Order: sequence, then C-alpha cells, then structure tokens
Amino acid sequence: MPQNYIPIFLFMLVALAIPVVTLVIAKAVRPDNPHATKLMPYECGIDPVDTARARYTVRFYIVAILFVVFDVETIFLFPWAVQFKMLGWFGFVEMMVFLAILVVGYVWIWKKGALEWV
Amino acid sequence: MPQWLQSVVDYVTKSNNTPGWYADPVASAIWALIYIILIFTGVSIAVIAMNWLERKILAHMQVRLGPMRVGPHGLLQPIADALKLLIKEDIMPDQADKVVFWLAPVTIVITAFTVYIVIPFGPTHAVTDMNIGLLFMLGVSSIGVLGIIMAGWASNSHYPLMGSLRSSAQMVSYEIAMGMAVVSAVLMTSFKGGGNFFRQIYGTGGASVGTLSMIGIVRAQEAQQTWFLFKFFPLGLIAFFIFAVAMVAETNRAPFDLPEAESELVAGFHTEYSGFRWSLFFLAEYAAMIAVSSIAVTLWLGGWMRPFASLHGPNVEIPNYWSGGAIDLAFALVPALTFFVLALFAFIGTVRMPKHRAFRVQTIGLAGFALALGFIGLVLLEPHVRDRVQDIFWFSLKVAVFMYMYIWYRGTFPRYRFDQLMHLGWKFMIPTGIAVLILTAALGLGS
Amino acid sequence: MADETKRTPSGQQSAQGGDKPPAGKAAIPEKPKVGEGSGAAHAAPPKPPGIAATPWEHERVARLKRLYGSAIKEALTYLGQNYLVVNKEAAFDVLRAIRDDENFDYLVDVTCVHYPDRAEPFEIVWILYSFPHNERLRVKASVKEGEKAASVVALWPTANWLEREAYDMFGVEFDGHPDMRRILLPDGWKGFPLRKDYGIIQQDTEWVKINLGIESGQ
Amino acid sequence: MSEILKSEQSASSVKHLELEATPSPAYLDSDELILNMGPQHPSTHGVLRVILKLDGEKVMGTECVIGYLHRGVEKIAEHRTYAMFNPYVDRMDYVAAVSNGLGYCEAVEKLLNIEAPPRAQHIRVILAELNRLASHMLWLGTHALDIGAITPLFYTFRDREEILKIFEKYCGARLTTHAFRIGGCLYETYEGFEDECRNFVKFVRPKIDEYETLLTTNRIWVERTKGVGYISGDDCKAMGVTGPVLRASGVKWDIRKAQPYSGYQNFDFDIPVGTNGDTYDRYLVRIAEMRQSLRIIEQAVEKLPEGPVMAKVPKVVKPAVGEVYHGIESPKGELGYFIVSDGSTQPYRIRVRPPSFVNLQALDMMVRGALVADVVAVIGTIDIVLGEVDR
Repeated sequence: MPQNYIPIFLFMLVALAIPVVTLVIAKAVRPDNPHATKLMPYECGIDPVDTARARYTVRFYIVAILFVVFDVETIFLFPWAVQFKMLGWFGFVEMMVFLAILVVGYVWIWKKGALEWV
Repeated sequence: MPQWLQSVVDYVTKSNNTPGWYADPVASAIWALIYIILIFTGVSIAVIAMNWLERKILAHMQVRLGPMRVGPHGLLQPIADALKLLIKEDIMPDQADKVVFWLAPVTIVITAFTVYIVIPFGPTHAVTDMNIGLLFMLGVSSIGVLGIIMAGWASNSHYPLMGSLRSSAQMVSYEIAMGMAVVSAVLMTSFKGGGNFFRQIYGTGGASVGTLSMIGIVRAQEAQQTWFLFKFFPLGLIAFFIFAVAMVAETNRAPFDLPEAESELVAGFHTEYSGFRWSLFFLAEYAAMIAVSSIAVTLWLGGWMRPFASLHGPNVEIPNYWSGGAIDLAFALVPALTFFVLALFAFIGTVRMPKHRAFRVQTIGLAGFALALGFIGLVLLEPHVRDRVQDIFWFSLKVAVFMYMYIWYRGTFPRYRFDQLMHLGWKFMIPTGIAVLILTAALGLGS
Repeated sequence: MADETKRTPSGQQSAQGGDKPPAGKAAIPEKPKVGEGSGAAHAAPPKPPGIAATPWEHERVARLKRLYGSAIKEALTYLGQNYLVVNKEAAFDVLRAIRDDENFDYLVDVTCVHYPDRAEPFEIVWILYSFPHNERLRVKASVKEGEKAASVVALWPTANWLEREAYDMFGVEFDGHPDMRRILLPDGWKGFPLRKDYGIIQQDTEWVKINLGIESGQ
Repeated sequence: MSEILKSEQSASSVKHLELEATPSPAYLDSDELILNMGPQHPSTHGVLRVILKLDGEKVMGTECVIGYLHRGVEKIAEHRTYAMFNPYVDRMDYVAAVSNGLGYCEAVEKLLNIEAPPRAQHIRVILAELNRLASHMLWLGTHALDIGAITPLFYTFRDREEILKIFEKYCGARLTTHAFRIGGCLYETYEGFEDECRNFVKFVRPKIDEYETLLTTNRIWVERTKGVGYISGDDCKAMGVTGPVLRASGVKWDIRKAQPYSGYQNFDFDIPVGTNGDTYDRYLVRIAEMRQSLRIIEQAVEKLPEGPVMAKVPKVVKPAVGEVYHGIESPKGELGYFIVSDGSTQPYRIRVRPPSFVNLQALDMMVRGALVADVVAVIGTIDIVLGEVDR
C-alpha cells in the first residue's frame, strides 16, 4: 500500500515547519545583546578549566556497542513474531535457538562485567 | 463525481469503521492532511493543557496553589510562558557548533511529532495505517537520541555533554527492554481470535498472522475480546509494566530524569539552550510523553476501545435518538457527562471567585471556560458527533491516566542514580523482557 | 577610620606596660591584671573567687611535665577551663603526647590570636577534646612574625583547613602542612585581615581592580 | 603507632587535588574531566564550589573552594562591643540563628562568670530546640530535593513556617532572630506561648511521620542513600566531624549530654545513634533527633519556671582579661566560640568554630570513588550552610 506512505512525507514536512517557523519568528521578535560573558559555556560561573570535547569514559561506548548488538537482534524478532503462527513449531524452535545464543552472549557480558557501571 | 471525492464524502457520511478510504491516493492525502492539522493542533493543545495540569496537580500534591495569576486559576499561564519564551533572548555559546546546535532541537521536535503518524486515535482517526507502524515508531524514537547527543555535543560545555551521554546511554538501554515488550505484544496479535479477521482485511490467507500495524493491533484486541494487558495473565501485565517503565526512561522523566537531573547536572543536555530553542525541547518532551503513552495504550490497553467493549447489553430503541445495546448506550453518554462534570467544576470555581472588581475579568473568563466545556458536552450528545468522536474520547482518557501517572511519579519519587538506572535496565528489564517473550511464544503455540 | 585600623587593645597595652613581658612568657601577663581589671571596670557582674587563672594541678600535667619538662611553660585553669602554654619547638611533641597518651582524640579547633606588642605576636591555640575523658583542653604556643608553627595535620587531619584558615587570616605558616594556601580569601590576596594592623575596611585594592574590574568592593 | 599511621593516611587523602589529569591505564584510556560544581549550581546549597575530577561519572577527587560568602565576621567582632556583635552571629548559620545566639551569649556569660536565670534558660532551650527542628526540616527538604524528591521540600517548609511564626511572635524576627541577650533573654514570653508550643508539638509529630512515609521505605530513596558517603566513627573523630554525621557513624556524643549547658541536664531525651555511617543513617538520625527535640520542648514547656528572664548585667559588659571556649550542640554539630577578652568593652578576638566548615572538610573522604550524583547527596547530608562555612 504505497499510498499509505504519502502522509509520512506530508507529516514530516509540517513537523519540520513548526520548529523552523517558530525559530524564525522568535529571531524576528527577540532582543539580541551578545556579551562575551553571556556567550561563555556554562560552568557554574567559573571559566571552564579544560575543553568539553575530550575523550569521555569508555563505559558509554560499551553501552553503545551492546545496544547495537541487542537492538539488531530485536529487529530479527519482529518478522518472526508476525509470522509466528504460520511458522509454528519450527519457527518457535528456531527462534529459541537464536534467543539462546543471545542469552549466552548476555550472560557472558554480564560475567565479563560490561554491565557494571563503576 | 471523481472517485477520490466520492471516498471523501463516504468517509464523512458513513461511520462503518472501514479503512477503505486508504484505497485512493488522493483521498488518502487529503485526509492525511486534515489529520495532520488536527493532530498538530490537538497535540499543541494537549501540551499546553499538560503543562498547566502538571503545574497544578504537582502544586496541589505539594500543598501549594501553582499558577493563579494569569487567567482564572492560571489557565492562561502556559500561553503567557510561551509568549515570554518567544521574546526572550536566545544565547548561543560562541564555542558551540552553530549548525548542530541549531539542528538539535529541530531534530528532537520532528522525531517527537513524527511518532504520531502511526497512532490510531480511533479506527478511522489516524494519519495513515502503515503495515510496519510499530517498527516505524521504534525507528523514529531512536532518532530522538541523536538530537539529544547533538545538543550535548554542540554546546561544547561539560554539563550538557554529561547530560547527553547519560541520556543516550539511558535511552538506548531501555529501548532494548522496550523492544522485547513490544515484540511480545506483536506475538499476541497472531493468536486465537485474530486469524480470520486479518485474513479478511489483508488477505494473507492460510494461517493467521500477526501484524505490526497499529490499527491492526487494536483490531486484534477487539477480535480477541481482551486488552493485551490481560492476555495470558500475568504475562501481558509484565510486558506492559516493562514498557511503562521503559517509556518513562525514554522520555527522561522522573524518576529517570537523569539527563536533565537538575540537582546534579543543572539542566543536563539543554543547559546551554535558552529562549525559544529551549522551549522546543520542552515541547518535544511533552509531545513525546503523550506519544509513548499513546503507544502503550494502543498496544496493551485496547487503544480506542471503551471498557467492556465486548458487552453490548439488551437492545433498546429510543426514537429520534439512538438505538443499540443498553451498555453501548450508557458508555456513549460518558464523554458528554465528563465534559458536563468539568463544566460543573469550572462553574463552582466561578461561583467561588472573590466578589471584587479586581477579579471581574477572571470570573468572566472562568465562566466562559465553563460555558465552553458545557457546550462541548452538549455537542457530544449529538448522535453523529458522538459516534465519530467517542473513540477519540476513550483513547484520550487512557492517555490522560498515563499523563497523571507521569505527574504522580514526579511528585513522589526521588531520582535514580545513573548506575542504578543502568542496573535496572540491563539486569532486570532485559532478562524479564526476554523471559516474557519466550513464555508468550510458548503459550501462544497452544492457543 | 584610621584610628580604628590601628587599634591595639588599650587594656592589653597597660597591662603589658607595667609587666614588660619576657619573650617566652607571652601569655602570662594577663594573669596578674585580672583581679584589678574586672574590679575597676564595673562592679555589676558578681566576682566569684574563680575569676583569676590558677595553676592547674592534675596528674595529666605532671605526666606531661615529666616528659617535656620546661617545654610546658604554664598549666593554668581559668573559669574551669584548662590550658597549657608550651614552647613552640616542643608543641608538636606535646600535642602528640596529649593525643596518644592522654587520649585527646578530637581537635576541636586551631586558631590564632594576634598580640602585636609582644615579642612573639602570634599565639596559636589548639582546642582539644577527649572523648574518653569528656574533657576539654587548650594548648597555646607563640610564634614570631615569619616563623612557622608546627602543623598537626599528621595528628588530626581536621587541622588541614583550620590551619589554612589561620594562615589565611594571620599569615602564620604551619610547618609540615600538605597544602599551605589561602582558603577563604582569594589566592592572590595581599594582607592578612585578622591581624590587628589590618583595618576593618581595608582591602587589596589592586586585586579588586584586576579581578573584579571595580574600584572598591564596598 | 598504628594510630599515627592511620591518621597520616587519612591526612594524605585530604591533600590538595592536582588539577593536571593523571595518565590512566591504557586499556581504558579516557581523559579525566575537570568539572566545576558551583558556585552557581542548584545543589551546592549556596556558593560552595567543588572542583570534581571525574572519570566518566566516577569521582576521582574533589577540592572545595570556599570563601565566596566571607564577610569577616571575626574581624567585625573585634570592632563591636559584646552586645553589638550578638546580631552578627545570627548571620552565620542563618537557618539556625537561635543556636548561634545561644552559643554566643553563653560563651560571653561564661567569660563574665554569670548564668542566665532558670526561666531564661528554659526559654532558650525551647527556642533552640524549635530551631533545631526548623534547621532539620530545611535540611530534609533540600536534601530530598537534591536526591530528586521535590515534594518533601514543601511539606517541611509548611511545617517550618509554624516554628518561624512562634519566633516571630516571640521576638519579631523569623530568621535572624537575635532572641537572646547576654545574661538571659530580652523578652518575656508572650501570652499563650506555652500553648502554642504544646500545639506545635502535637501538630508536628504526625508530620514527621508523614515525611517518613514519603522517604524512609521509599525504594529509590533507600537505594540512593544506603552506603553512600560512608564515613567511620574514627574518621569522624579524626576529621573533627560532629553533630548528626558523627552520631550516624555510631559515636554517641552530643554536647547537650556530654557537657550540658543551659540546663539541658534537666531534660530527659535520648541521643539517636546510627550504625552504618552512611547517608541513610544520617537521615534517620536527624529524623529521630527531630522527635527528641519535640520531647525536650514538651518537658521545657511543662517545667517552665517563674522568675526573671534576665540576669543583672550592665548595658555594656566588660569582661575581665581572659579567654574562654564554649561549645554547644548546634543542629549541624559542635558550634564553639573562643573569646579572648582584654578587659575592654570590645572582644579582643572572637573565634567561631563552625561545624559546617569542619564537617565540609570530610566531603572529599566521603565521595572519593562515588558517582557525581552521590556528591550532591553527600553535600546535602553533611548539612552545610555556606554562611557559616565562610563566615
């Protein structure tokens, strides 16, 4: 049903228009008095000691990688869930094997300490 | 009469709950446009109302009054705030990445609203019915994370950076659990009772299949005569619970409001944002809250279905009015009654206004508000209107319950710490999600 | 304001004028003055016999005196509060003995009093408390301008900030302190405000000009 | 010997934090982040600035920068008479002004070797305990707010209002009360003072239960506070930490019991003691202290003796040459005044031993290795008032 996708583009156009139009209106009506101190990054009233673009702790990247792994696996579950009845026992067993692999990986990362934050 | 016009006319005159109007591209586009406008107005009003309600309800939980000055009982406060934010100076830090800084709120607003495309407010009240509605929703809401990271990174400041990293870690973690819960709901659509119905509509033939279409999911609940919340009790309930927790985390609300944890990170990822750009974040946050609540309602609470939708009661005939099941009739009166009660409250408020010159305008305003509510109630009594709108009413009522919960959480819970939040997400929600999924599948095989 | 900034206690001066205190006995001259001072000033408050500082006789003092002998110059009681006056060189050892042997395990405060007319104008006061004995004790030692007092951070970590504050306000440095910096005033500030020769509205105008961009903070 | 070693170790832990990032092991090579928390920050309780050295969310070290509110109270004291300095002490710990005034008046009375009349002492105890309640309520509200629970703040402020009303009726001021004078109290109690105190006790007892319903068994609250900001009793003593923080670490020490002043020996009350020395125990100890304060108020109101409220003291006091130290149990811990008199009408030197200042020093010890969110919780749990830290 390709015609069901037409509204998406219409909708996103309107959604794009809202922030853009309001920001433009706001730009027209708001005052603009920049000052060196105003334009400084916020650091509780103190000049920042170092840059905020430094390398951040690796924990967050681990979370990102784990997310990619798990979320992609979740995507595989959707078509299976839709066709679940049709696939019957075969599909169930197949998916259980798949999930078992997933769970083994999950247990492994747990044991490895990747889920520990500190 | 061209075919697309015919279908438009059909849509207005018939309320037979068929999605047939999707068949014609032009009609589809026109109706989509109308719904787009309706949704944007509706969501904007809902955000404004939510803003006012949150402040009022929270205030009453905290033994204070909340906004009282702008308009009767502060009713116009959100509008005053919006105007104030519009004419406020907007500061962009000079070390910020200008383009990304500008793009971030725009991205977040677009994603927050785009989710509404797939939300069915009633069997025919939707922008479109996509066969991959759920996937679309999950995909779009993932882009929201991107907007937050953009905001944090572009600000080039410590607090926003930490806020955005926290936020992204939090959102992606809970998205997995959310996905597991959603898959179990999708599984449920293919079970007993749903089969024939889908064969009719989508013509897949053979065995019964599930669906990712949001309308289809509610239809499945209709056909199975149960909300998925109660399916395979307590499996549906657990899946719903996972989703309900994850959706609070996804929208960065208390007790999971770590990205903008005021007492630690000042304002988190939007610390550097000011003026209208800042208010766009809030618009997006409230829009997202309503959107995810709508999804929860669609997936587990029967969407637009009224409570006890399978009971109709004995047939009654009321001349010139309506005929049908007695229970249907009783429930059909609820929307109008609700508005009458609201009007009554507003009216009592009007009567209790201080009798003083200074309050005259406010009193008149509140009386006008009461009249407007009463008028809406009257309109809702009209059979044609009532029939077309009561779906939306039930849907909104369910969403409103979620909104109230959001406020309630905020009023009662302290904030989780980051490691505790990740612990909850990864070590409790995800295993539970997988377990529920497996159990649902196993039980589903037998049904 | 000029007279105020230069104020030194008149009572103190008169007391010391008659006493011509020797260098090491900075704290003692107060003692003989007590009786006549209070009597002459006003008669209203009752004048019980305990108002003058009397020698503090206790086995604790005897023990410490046995160990450190002349380093403990005085052991007195005033209004029921005991204090020791010790040699600045021996202060650390005496304090350690007080902590370890006498069980004064809680350092309440470290502070300083400025007597500009004395030969050793800065009197460091350690206020101690013993949890096991439920007893308070003060130890005092005087140092000259520019001399370093003994730091007790190694004995009681709490002395860290307290000594920094004493340094910040009086300019008395503590020997062996891990981090001798100003604490309440900004790092570049000139002058030590609690010294008697520092005026009450005095400020480091240069610092104010450079860092705040204003003429005066007052 | 081991004692020295131990205290030397803890001394090194409060060492000045180096701002240069130290190289970390290569496999987790991330840059250390220097983050300024404060002075313009919602939860540093004023103008405290804490420089955090972070590895991700983990705190590797802290350094407190204080003095933003330094007003030179001790310098001012040297230029005022004893009576004139009295209102200044209210401005130090402005949420417990009555306690400050009590400590100061008692210290000067000690220096004068006089005592306030029994009725004045009872009134002082009542007001000081009311103030302890007010201080703890404000602490509870803001502490809960730091941890993210916004509602208790309003409840505690609602109830604190009743205390401030009593203050206002008694002496005309609500916050910086200046209720006491050297030698007693300036004012006789007003009509119905006793009844109002009794009613207040009756009113506030269930309210304390109400705070507890919101927090004590709240899962998130417990998770956020249990085991957070641990400090042992020995460390407390070494760091000079006093007050509820010390008691939560299991040391049963309260100056009201250990060295009673202002007639506290006449009242029957307990010292609540914690066992774990964490944020949760400090919360429980303060809640229990609020209940004990109510007990003291009840007894003091019942026993309120007749008689004068002011001792015979000249308008301008002139203590003899000498010096005294007097410490009282303020809501935050030991509040001490060390007063040196040179025999004139003005104090030669007044040293205030501020509990907040000394307790704040233990912050670094308590948050090392914790997360950013814990820093906020611990700053809240120490219960500092920057007016007192900086003086």
